[in-house]
Amino acid sequence: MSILVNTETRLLVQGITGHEGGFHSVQMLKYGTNIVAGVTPGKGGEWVLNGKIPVFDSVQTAAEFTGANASIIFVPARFAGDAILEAADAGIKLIVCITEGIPVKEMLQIKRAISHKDIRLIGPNSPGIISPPFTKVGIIPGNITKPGNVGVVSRSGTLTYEVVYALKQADIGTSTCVGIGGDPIVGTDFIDILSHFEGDSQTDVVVMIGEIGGLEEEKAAVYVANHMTKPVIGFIAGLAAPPNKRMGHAGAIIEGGVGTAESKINALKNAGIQVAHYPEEIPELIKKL
Amino acid sequence: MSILVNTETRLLVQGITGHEGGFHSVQMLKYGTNIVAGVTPGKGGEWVLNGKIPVFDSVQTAAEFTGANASIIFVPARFAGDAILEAADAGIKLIVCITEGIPVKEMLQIKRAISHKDIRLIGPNSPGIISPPFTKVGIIPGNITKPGNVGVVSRSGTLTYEVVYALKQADIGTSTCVGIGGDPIVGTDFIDILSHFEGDSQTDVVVMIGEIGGLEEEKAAVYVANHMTKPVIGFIAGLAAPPNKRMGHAGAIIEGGVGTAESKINALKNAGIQVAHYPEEIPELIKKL
Amino acid sequence: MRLHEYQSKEIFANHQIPVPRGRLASSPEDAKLIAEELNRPVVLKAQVLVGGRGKAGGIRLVKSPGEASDEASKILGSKIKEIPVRRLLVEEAVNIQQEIYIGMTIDRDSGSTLLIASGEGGVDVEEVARTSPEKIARVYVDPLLGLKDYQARNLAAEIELPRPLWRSFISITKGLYQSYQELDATLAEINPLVITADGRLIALDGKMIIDDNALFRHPDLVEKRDFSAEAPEEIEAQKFCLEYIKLSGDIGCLVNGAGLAMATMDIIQHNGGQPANFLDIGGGASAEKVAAALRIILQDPQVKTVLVNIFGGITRCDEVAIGIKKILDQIKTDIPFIIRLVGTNEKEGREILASANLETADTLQEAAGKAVQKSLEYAP
Amino acid sequence: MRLHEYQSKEIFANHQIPVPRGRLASSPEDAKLIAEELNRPVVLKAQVLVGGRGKAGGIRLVKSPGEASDEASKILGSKIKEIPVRRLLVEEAVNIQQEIYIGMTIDRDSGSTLLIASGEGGVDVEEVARTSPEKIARVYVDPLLGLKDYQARNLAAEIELPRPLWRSFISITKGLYQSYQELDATLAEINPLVITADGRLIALDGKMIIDDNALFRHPDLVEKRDFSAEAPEEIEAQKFCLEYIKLSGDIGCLVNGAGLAMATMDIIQHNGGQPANFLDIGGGASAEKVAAALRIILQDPQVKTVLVNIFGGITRCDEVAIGIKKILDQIKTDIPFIIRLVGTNEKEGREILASANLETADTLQEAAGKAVQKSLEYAP
Repeated sequence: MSILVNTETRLLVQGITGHEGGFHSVQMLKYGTNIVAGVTPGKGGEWVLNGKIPVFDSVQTAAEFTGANASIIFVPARFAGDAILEAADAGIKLIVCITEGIPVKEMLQIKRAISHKDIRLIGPNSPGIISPPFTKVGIIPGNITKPGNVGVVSRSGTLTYEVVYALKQADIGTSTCVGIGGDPIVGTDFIDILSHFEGDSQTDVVVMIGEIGGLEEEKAAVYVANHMTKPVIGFIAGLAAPPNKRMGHAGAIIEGGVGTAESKINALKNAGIQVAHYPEEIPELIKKL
Repeated sequence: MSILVNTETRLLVQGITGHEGGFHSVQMLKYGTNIVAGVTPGKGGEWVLNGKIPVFDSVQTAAEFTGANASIIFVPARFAGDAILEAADAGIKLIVCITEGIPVKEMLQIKRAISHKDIRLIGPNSPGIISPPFTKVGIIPGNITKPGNVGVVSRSGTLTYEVVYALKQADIGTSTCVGIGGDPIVGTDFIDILSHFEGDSQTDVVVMIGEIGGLEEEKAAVYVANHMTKPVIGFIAGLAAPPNKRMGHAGAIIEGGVGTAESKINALKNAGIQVAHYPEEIPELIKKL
Repeated sequence: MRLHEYQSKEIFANHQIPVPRGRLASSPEDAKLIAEELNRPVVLKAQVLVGGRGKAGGIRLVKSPGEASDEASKILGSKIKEIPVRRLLVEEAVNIQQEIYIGMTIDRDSGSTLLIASGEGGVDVEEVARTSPEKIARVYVDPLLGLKDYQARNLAAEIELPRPLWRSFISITKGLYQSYQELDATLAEINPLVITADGRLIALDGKMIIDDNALFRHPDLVEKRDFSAEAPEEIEAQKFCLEYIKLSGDIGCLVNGAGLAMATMDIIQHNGGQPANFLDIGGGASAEKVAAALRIILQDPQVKTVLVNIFGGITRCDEVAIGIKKILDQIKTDIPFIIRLVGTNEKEGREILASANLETADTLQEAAGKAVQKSLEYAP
Repeated sequence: MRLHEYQSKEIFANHQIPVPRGRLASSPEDAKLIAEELNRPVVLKAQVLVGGRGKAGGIRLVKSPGEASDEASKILGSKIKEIPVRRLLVEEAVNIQQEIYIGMTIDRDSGSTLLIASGEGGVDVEEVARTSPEKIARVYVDPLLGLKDYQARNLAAEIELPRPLWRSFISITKGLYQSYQELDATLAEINPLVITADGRLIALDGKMIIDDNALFRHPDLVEKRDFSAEAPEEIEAQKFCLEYIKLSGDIGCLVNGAGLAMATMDIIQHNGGQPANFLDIGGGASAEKVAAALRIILQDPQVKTVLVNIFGGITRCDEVAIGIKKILDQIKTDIPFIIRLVGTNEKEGREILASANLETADTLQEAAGKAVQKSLEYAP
């Protein structure tokens, strides 16, 4: 079993005729993902990816005609917020937004607007989800993972690749890897994903990769201490980073002394989580469990 | 037992130092309502109603200091929307808005904003709630009702008085009378109140008073037919009204042929509801039950 | 408050909605001048706030400045449905290929703004909605999020608008929604939005209704209000914030609350009479307001009886009584009054009226019966 | 993007926030002229985008136009924290009775904008927050509803502002929120907002930071951007949408993704080295962008080794390889490069680089170790 995605996932690609959307759709198809439709307004009626995938003008019609139940978004930043809401409005339950650069206040509104609906938004600025060996909804290279029993959740993009690749090099497989996105405001947080892994029969160990800024890792640490039975290995990037460019006095007052790499590492350790010093140390720690 | 209000109600009056707020606070106190606080920004620290009721600057502080669990709003229309949100934000669970004239789009936003919270908003443009003989949260004159087993729900203000007064003249008492408000957008609809009456042990008969416009009565008729075991008597005002000033083509297209007095009366009759021709016929119909 | 076509179009133009070039004319000379400036066939459109202008001769296509002057002199000063025409909008004529409808209003049922569009716009759009409802596309706008691009685009797709026009349609729809939001409108519509022979979208006619409760945010609109285009008694009523609608019967009604006012009219009809008006004095009316309301009722020459039905809650019966007394002191009239006061300060109200020689009633049914009787007996 | 004080104040003034009278001066003559116009003591404030201006001598109170000219000539052209002062804001001096703080920013934790106010504003407000957190009032603004009057009023009450100033405070707070919303700011603050000796509220200093991701909506701000007040290598980086922060070490890093860039810096440090910079080329970078990034790194005279760590997802290793090759063709350098390419089109990337004589690494640990080693060995 995997979390969030599986072989029942019927994926829609928003922005399928764009450069990135097209490229990664090919990658996803090759990996085995069941892409059922693409959406590019104004190009409805075309067929892409060697004539295999129909393109629709709207998510609404795409979902009606193909039964799509998940969507991945590759559209440019200034249209991506609209794309998220369009998918949500059309009843898509899992929305993965790869796009980076959506204005933060637009995301505040979107997150609030969908918060009362039964919708899971991953991202924005997320590398997506991969569940080896057959399903990926995102841009994580398929060949850097192998199936296994380690769940990975991360705020970073490429740092996530580094970790799953290091696992594979050490012959450790991944159950599902979820990049929740690196932006200040994302749809899904660590705790959501940790709780999924806790309930996932395929997952025996969880790797959580955080970075400086915000309080997500600290909150996740409390959650792990109180609700997780499975072992968690942590890594926090940013120890060598210069002190945050503080957001005026307001930012400093809000964040107080927290949000630094030290505070996060301490929070994880206090929750009984082992913390790696660098990505390639993670497989070593897992092997010692 | 009554619905929505009872002797546990600890009422806050927003706009207590205003003309209407002051007048009706005296009436409510006389009736027996437990008014615990008033709010008028800038007048916090004063005591009003013969020094019995403390005034606070904000609903937040008033609720903290007095344990108020319901609020009634008498502030002028252009501040009333803010007053509703202030009460909601301070955790008040029952908000009764008497004020008339709140712009309809402001109400759309407010209704949407509080729709996910556990808050009951009655009104705006409502005469409030009365549960004889001891509790009234509103402006319904106390002396025109008597305790009894008839629940009354109405979109109108003074037409409601007419009905409960006619009941009293015929020696029929009221369990609770709720004016849901006459504006196009109100916080609580007929069905909400009907379901409360259905579950209220004191209520044996329900009177529902509607008027032309909207589809509320038609929807309530369907609810009554499917979910109510208690008898319902209806009255619809507006048979002699000229055809609605239609809101352009859009209004005509949306409303189609429905929303007229005839359509509403038919809907009620089809649901097995007896419909009175004029308010004073209602007690006659109840006596024949 | 309804806006004139020219006002709506000004607002549209400020929100990037293409409208025909043109200006307002108050005289045949103006009309001629504008036609000369535009230097092509123009349309003269009477600026009156009533429907069916076209059929009543309020819209004319003319080919030359001279003809513009001639036709303008015929329309200006004429009346359309009782409203004198004082101003014309003189606009360039447009070559129409297709008429589209787009409008938005409050949808009580969903608690949101509902956008409607149809590829078959024009004056018969309501007929289209009745006979071919599938030709009407709908979109609900979340009141907190506002209109999103994808929603406008979905409308364009649903009404089968040619793709090259989508971008323009989205921009127009968003402009209309912004106009509607900024002006606190309860209705905004473009009908027809036309596709021109050269493949552009242009708003040929526009209508907006502003929420009276939000007019305090738009003092400029209130200032520019054209009272000459509205019925004088309704203007007077609005001055005092009274809801007044003139009807064809002979029993004048003064009631507090819209629901009770309608129920009062209904019971008059039920008793065989006909109400002369709908009049709601609202909640908490002052004596001045009551007096103003009665003055408006008494100005209607058809009125043979006045029925005052007040059920006091936030309205106080004593204030109403003072208002009645005031007007009866000011205006000498032999029209019979039936007064029914119940509720807040009822006793004080009755005492104030005790001195005046007025017929009272206890129940609504009794009051209605008496009023109908009096109206039949009344001979001025 | 940070705005200058004078820009923030212009925006504030457009949103009904009272600010001192004054203007921008680029020369001592300007400063004298403005002081003459204001005809009272003035304050000269250096417009540089760094904190601690006051302590660095960038703010002076002067009593006469002559003194204004003298002091201006001292400040203009001087440097504050490496940034040359080219412009001064010359403003009327204000008689301060109390300093208030008010600011707002994104609160990630609640997913909303958080407003903060304190009755003890000024430069030490962070100290107040640390030692007396109860003196900091907070209000969370729903992103869909916006700031409501009652919220601003509650802040006023909580910081014990005198009641006669509430109305003005609410108006200022709403004006600040509107500025923040309209400009897509991630921070807007007034510090201090002062109560003057004659009992008025006035914004004495202001700061705004605009969301770089929303700058496309504000072309005017981008146009007026004052690059002279920013570090040149950071300007260059922004031109190519690169995230670049100069640090004090000697190993230049080029990485895709902020998290991996930080992890790369961390592992350099873990291996005993020091990163010369943080540089994130973002996702899907083109060869041109990679080349620009390397040019910036190589311009830093402290750099002794370059570590390129790319883990391709949306970024393709072949594009990166092309960029590296390009820059090495353009710039002749003997600084050693350690290249690690993994992921999307890794094979193609390696092939492109095969011709160039570059050190590669398979693991991040290996790459970091080699980079530290090379940096120790390097002698230009």
